[in-house]
Amino acid sequence: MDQKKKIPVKIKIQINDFDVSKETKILQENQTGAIVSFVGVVRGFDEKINSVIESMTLEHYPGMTELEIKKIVKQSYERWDITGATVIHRIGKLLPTDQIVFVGVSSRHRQNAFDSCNFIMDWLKTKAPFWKVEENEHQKKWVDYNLSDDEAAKKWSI
Amino acid sequence: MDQKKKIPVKIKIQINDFDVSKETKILQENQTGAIVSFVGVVRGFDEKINSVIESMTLEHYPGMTELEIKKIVKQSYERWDITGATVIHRIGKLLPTDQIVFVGVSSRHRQNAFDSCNFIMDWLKTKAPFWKVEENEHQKKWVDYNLSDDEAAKKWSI
Amino acid sequence: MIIKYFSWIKEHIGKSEELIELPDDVKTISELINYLSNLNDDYKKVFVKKDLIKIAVNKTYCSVETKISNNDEIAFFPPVTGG
Amino acid sequence: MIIKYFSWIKEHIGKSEELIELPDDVKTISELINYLSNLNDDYKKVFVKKDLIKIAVNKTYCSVETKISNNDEIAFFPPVTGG
Repeated sequence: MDQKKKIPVKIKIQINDFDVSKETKILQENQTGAIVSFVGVVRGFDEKINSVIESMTLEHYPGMTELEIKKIVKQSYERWDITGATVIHRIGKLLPTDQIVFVGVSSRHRQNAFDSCNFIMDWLKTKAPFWKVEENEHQKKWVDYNLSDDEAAKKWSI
Repeated sequence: MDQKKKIPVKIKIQINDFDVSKETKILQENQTGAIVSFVGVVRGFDEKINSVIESMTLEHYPGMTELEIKKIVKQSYERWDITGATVIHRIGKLLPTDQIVFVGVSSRHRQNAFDSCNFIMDWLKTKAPFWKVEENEHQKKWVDYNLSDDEAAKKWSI
Repeated sequence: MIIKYFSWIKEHIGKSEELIELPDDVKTISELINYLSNLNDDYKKVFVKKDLIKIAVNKTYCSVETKISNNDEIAFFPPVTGG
Repeated sequence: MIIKYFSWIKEHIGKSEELIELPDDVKTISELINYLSNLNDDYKKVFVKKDLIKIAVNKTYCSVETKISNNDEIAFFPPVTGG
């Protein structure tokens, strides 16, 4: 694997929504055959605390977030033969069914696209400095982290 | 696993293009947290036969195609806890960078969405009766099937 | 019986579909392949590549041993290449 | 030295950021945590939950043994919950 290879990487932290079609199209180019994308969505109910979610607010650590995501994407394209990667993460206040995060990876071969997208999501979940607070009329609750996210990241053994 | 569970399943074989944003949005509902989608795209060069692709034409076996895709999707939702699945496959003449296929799966948990989308693609590649012919000014060539696709499908051991 | 052909098989045989009256002694896919192969060289040239041909009866995958009747829809096609 | 706090840690301490002059005998994150915990109860209540706190020096993850200087930007935050 050529350690110096460069691929088009787009990383955005933004308040605004994103357009999945537009982002998928950007990842399509002449020699790409496969694009795998992940979209995370705000749920209307938190089963762990048995509570309705009316809104959610996301904060992050500006600067460190971008650095961490860059590291994760770099590991991904050093490990798999991919042709492009995009990570968009929203911050601020979001409502149920709103889109939170987009991770898209393009590759000549579909399994590389599946694996590297899955890898980026697992690591983003455990490394990128975002925090969610869930809100309803009765309370405001910072989301507890998931031990299962640590386990998910470990399956890539790096 | 409840063998009788029903989830929203959309299967379309069509000449027209599809809109990834629209399809992703349809898969979002109140209790869905994760949507994984795959988009397959026409490439401009076939490395196996070292030939430029100017266009590609897809034919299929009407009726059997839909039946086979239904079986694959059914296996997927009997195996993983998913909340919705969409498969759209285009037929007819397509050009490089055109979208060919969309497979989208929604779930409460991201790994289920990744695995079932990956599973559906692997099985669609080996079971759904579509055939591609690649065209350029010098020749028209039916695409040979990939032994590696059979191997990919086997990893799910069913 | 309706027989359908797809992809390069359709092109080699020169038609996408045909209606045949199944002879009484043809009771399996394997026997149908022999019967067709004896009709003319176009069929013969296709069916010698038996290992490259997939078969469906009434839109469901089947094997050469599958029993068939005159009401069935049979399809011969190469391994699929969609997606 | 700039210290940043996020999520519930920010709320418990009552600020998202502060500028402090690092005492000469505070040379590691661990010593900084002790120093802050002795300033007042808000810090103490946060830092007893040491196992639930992640640390970054200059926007890179680090451990409690990491050496620090007065020019560094330190951040304390809970395990991340984005995505």
